[in-house]
Amino acid sequence: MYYRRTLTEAQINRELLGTVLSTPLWWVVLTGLLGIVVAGMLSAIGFMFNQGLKVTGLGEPVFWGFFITNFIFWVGISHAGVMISAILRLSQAEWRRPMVRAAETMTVFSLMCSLLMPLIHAGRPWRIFYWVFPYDWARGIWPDVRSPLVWDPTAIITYLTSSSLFVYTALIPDLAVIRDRSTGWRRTVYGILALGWHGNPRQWKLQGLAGILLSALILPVFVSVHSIVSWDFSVSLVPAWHVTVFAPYFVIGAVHSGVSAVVTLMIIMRKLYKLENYIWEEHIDAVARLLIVVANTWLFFFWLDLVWALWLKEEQEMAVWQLRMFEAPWSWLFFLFFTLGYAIPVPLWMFRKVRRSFTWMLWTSLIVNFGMFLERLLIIVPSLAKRGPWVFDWASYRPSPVEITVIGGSVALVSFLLLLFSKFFPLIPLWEEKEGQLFIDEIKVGARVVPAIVKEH
Amino acid sequence: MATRKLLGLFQDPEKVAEAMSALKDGGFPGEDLDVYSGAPYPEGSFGEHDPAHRLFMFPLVGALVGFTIGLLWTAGTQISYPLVTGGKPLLSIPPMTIIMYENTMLGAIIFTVLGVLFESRLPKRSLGLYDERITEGYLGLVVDCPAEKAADAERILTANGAEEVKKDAA
Amino acid sequence: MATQTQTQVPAAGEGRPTNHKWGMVIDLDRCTGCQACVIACQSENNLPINDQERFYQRRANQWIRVERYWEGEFPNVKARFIPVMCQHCDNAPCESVCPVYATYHNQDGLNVQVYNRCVGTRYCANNCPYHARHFNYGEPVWPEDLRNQLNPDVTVRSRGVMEKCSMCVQRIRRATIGRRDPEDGAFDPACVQACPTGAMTFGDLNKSDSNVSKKAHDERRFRVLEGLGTNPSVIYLKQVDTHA
Amino acid sequence: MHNGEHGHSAGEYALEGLATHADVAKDVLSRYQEVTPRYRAWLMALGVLFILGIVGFILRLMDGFEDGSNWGYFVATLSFILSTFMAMPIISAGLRLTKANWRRPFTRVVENMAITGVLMTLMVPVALAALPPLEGRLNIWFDFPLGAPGVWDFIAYGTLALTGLALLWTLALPDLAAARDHLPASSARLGIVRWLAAGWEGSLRQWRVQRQAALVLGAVYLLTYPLVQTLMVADFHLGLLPGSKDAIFPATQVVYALQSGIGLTMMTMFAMRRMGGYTQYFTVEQFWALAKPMLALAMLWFYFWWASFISFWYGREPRDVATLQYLFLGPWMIPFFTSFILNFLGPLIALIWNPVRRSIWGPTIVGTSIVLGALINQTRLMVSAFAVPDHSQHVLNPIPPAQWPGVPDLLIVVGGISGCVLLFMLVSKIIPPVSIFEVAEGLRLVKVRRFLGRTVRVIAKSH
Repeated sequence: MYYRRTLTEAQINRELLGTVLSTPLWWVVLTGLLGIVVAGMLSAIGFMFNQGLKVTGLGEPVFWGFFITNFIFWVGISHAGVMISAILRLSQAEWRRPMVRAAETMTVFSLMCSLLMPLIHAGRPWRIFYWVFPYDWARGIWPDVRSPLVWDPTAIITYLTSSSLFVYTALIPDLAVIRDRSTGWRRTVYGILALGWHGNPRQWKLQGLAGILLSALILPVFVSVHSIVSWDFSVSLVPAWHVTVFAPYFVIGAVHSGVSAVVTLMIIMRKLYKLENYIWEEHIDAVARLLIVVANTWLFFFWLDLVWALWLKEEQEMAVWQLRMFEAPWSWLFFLFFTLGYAIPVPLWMFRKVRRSFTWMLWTSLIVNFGMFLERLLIIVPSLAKRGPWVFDWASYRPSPVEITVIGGSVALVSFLLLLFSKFFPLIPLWEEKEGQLFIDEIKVGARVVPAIVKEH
Repeated sequence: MATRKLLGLFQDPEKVAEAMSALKDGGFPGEDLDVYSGAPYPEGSFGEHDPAHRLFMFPLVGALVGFTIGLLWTAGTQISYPLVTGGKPLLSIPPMTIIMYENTMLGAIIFTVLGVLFESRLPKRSLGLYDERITEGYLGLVVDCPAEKAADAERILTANGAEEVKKDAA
Repeated sequence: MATQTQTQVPAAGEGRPTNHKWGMVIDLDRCTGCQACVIACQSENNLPINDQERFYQRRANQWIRVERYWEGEFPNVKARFIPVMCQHCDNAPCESVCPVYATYHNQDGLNVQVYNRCVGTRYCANNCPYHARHFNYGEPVWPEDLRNQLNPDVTVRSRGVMEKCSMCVQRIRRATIGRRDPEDGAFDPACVQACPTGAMTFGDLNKSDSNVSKKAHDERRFRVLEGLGTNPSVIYLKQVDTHA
Repeated sequence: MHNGEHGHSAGEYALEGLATHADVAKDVLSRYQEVTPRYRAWLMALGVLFILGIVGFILRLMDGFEDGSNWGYFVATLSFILSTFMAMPIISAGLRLTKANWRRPFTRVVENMAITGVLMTLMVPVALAALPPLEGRLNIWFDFPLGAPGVWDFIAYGTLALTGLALLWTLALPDLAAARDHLPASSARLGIVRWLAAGWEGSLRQWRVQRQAALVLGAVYLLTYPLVQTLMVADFHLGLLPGSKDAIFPATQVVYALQSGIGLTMMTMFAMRRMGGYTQYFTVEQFWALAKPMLALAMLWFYFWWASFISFWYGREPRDVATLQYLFLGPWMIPFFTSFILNFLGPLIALIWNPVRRSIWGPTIVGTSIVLGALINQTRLMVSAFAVPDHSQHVLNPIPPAQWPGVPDLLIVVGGISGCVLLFMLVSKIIPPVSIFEVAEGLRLVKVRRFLGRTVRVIAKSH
């Protein structure tokens, strides 16, 4: 049955504000440990700033490696937030309620993390702000809007601003709840953040409209962001990058990895924050069904990419796919990518038992993201490292310890930021849950009672 | 004329709706009544009047602003210092389209959020007459009335099941 | 295949008071692969020493390199050489991807690199089909005794900056200073100057009577990766070897 | 929190005056049995047009297959029908998988279009005969054995058509049985209806199998359709354009198809309201709900086109430039921009307004514009490919001129589409055009109740 538990508002407040109103020991330990990893990542970045990019494994012709892979990976993860919350809000799916905020917050933090990557990967990162912000008014020279690398920050900053505002707007009613439950300076701070929210019909009506309107406006942004990232590749002349299918292929791949990441996050959250009353098998089951559709659409686009790479029978394009699929180490990375990203999880999700098991879903969603990281790596590096017409730089790429530290650290960074967020704000929207409780109903069909929900006329 | 504010606290939404109609019958105009709740109830649940708003104008204006900024930025920077890159035209429209699109959407979204705040009449400097139990499941029915009718309002609220009636300092 | 791309590039000189289009013709039938051009370029343009370690790291910096390839079947194999540098394409794929105008097309038809603007995204290098661009992964260093041989006319690039063949733009600047119109052959880039077999010719492709223009219309002419439509300014001459 | 059951008196939701299964069955079957003079007149008119189409087809046959460019318009019609009409079952299957309740009144309408699949499969060999040989040109077959492309294309289209028919039949069984039980003994249709109903009696086991089969067949159809579309555009469009490398295009074609499929659904619902009197079934709710995906698809139309455009424009390899010149900016510019306005700009500007979406005329007009645009667009794509004189080039050079239709071409276009409409109308008299059991199921799952002094709908979550 769908909504089997009925919760009072007081109980929802108590259970969902657990980490906000008190500080459990596990939170301190976990945040501390992750903080150490993040500090390690920051020192690796500092070391790289000090020494230059020679401490990476990059060379010629592979000018882009783990950092850009990681950039695309985190932009991809960030697509889940909007995918889940906007699409499900617009289609008024009830099962969205416990996941919207966590997903949106993950969007914000993974976008921040992804934005960090191209900044640190640049040769002279201290001058990079010239890029994003128009510079040098004296000589009248500004960033070249013809460059995809100007489209990128424009899109990402738009997306970051929009999703932060989206999170904040939906957070206001919950901030009021915390304001009413806290004392002293916290009360003052939350009071300021809550903007004097009362919860009268006007405010609630606009809160509802904001959800719909912002979802509708963010959706086209969400599609554009990863498309623009993909155009970094598809507008170039590099064989196997200059492919028209990249935009939707990247977007659907991003959704695949992002929604999987949401599943991982939900399951870990459920365990850590004891949210058994809010996150149920039904929710994970519904996301898994969505994932089956997404994964198969992704497969279609992957197949199109592959077939049209061979379509013209061009030597260079063939060389890239030869490298990707048949030459070590890329061949076994390719094998890993496809088994982990598609071949293992998707058939497993066909089984209701798997979809409804938190353990199974945790591991399958984790390996999807491992596979999808490899997918991005396989898109970027072999295309550059192929055996092209120039024999003098037939060379490959091996990441250096600095790069590996940064990649590992980026996972810690996002988790760290999410943990910090959860200390100050609830990860599950209280008011959405309370609203959901209002709409629980049942219908009798013959001898059976079917769970139902109330919909506005 | 001095006005007073009363806040009746309820637990049952049906009772709020009843109190609301009783108040209206008792000569308290609908626009002086308000309900505070901890969760969104379907519109009109308490028989309150439908709040008018112009939220849909905001994204349109924002989109226009964003589009204009994008157009000026992209066209202006290309024209004002003409450097040829890659044999592309000096005023390259397809790349401009992409940036203008992003700016349009950014403008629309920022203005929507501003619109939501404005139409919600937020931010408010002080909470005024309020009760913390409202965010814990209670419903607050607020009456704004002339001072002399305050007692009347309190009677109606209590008669219809208000567990407590708070009054602002007169 | 003809290059019939819709070039929207203003013809060199349009809107500017010059009408040069610098270009080069390389006669591959004369090239012996001696690498003199490589050494000349290295010393003219302040390139760091490419030692074994830099080659192992795949970070060797050669503005011009001599590619070697084989023609024919064993035992009738012939070693062939082709010097490759920046092709100064009219539709240069590297230029438009740079977010900061660090590389653009100047009025003389050259693809120029502005070190001060470069932030090191390395996108241009990825997008160069000729692999002519090189990145300073670390700060360049010279042995103590070579410090004083640096060319004062050429910037020493710091780390984090992209660089590539400039067709010895310092020599072009010196020759055309004050809008002078240098005579054909009055100056040459270092590589051309150093070529012992005279395989390389430099000059103004806009002047029909220049040496380079005449050679550019040789029937042996071809341009590298012409199918990409990049429209390079470097023209190669090569007799098709029917015996190979 | 609610005031309890109100029983059947308030239990009906969208269907005015039709509260129970029996009401729906009676209403649908009475419309189904009736054959009006107006219906006959339409059949006659469409039949004449269809015969004219056959005349056009025979004229083309007499010219033979040597000159492939003669067959461009025939293939365009084929492609239009294959994409539009055969995308319709996807709409029904997709909405069934997402459990959208508003789908119920019109799923049968769109499933009945699956019948065109058989007609189209018969026409595929003709189109294949007009294809130039595979040698020396681009193709998707990579020396694949056993008679590629002909045999394999035919198998692919056949599979899709049969899956569509199986889906249609599975979902029609209960209603065929209802028709069997209620048609008068004198009816000429009774024989075929009885045969098709195959002794369905509605046991629990039959219902369970039927439900499962519908889901599985729907999923298979969903998975097959993009692949068949890929073959279609690879063989008849991309493979004929020298130097074309547009990996996104098969997906674009699926977007085109879904969009015009929804457009056609709007048109059909409107026509059936007007002429068949099905006003209770196709209400504003159906138009409103379906207008949202229509808006999304209009935006996707642009998005998919733009993804190719920006890669071509920016990459500027000679073959990119030639493709751009030929299909978008050169000889085929007018059809392209017409379709751009009819399929993207117009629908976008109209459908972002909720009052337009929430009406019957709004989505219908937009749907008509989309179907018209899709016809023009498919014509542009297929005719342009067949008009290339030399398919073995590496780059399209020089760019060939546009090719305008001759009289036989026009006859084929009009006749082909008329034939499909004719077929649909005939099928609607064999299989009831509204799914009785689905609508009745919806009536059971949706109740109207009082909630805090207001009327709300309570919707059950079915499994």
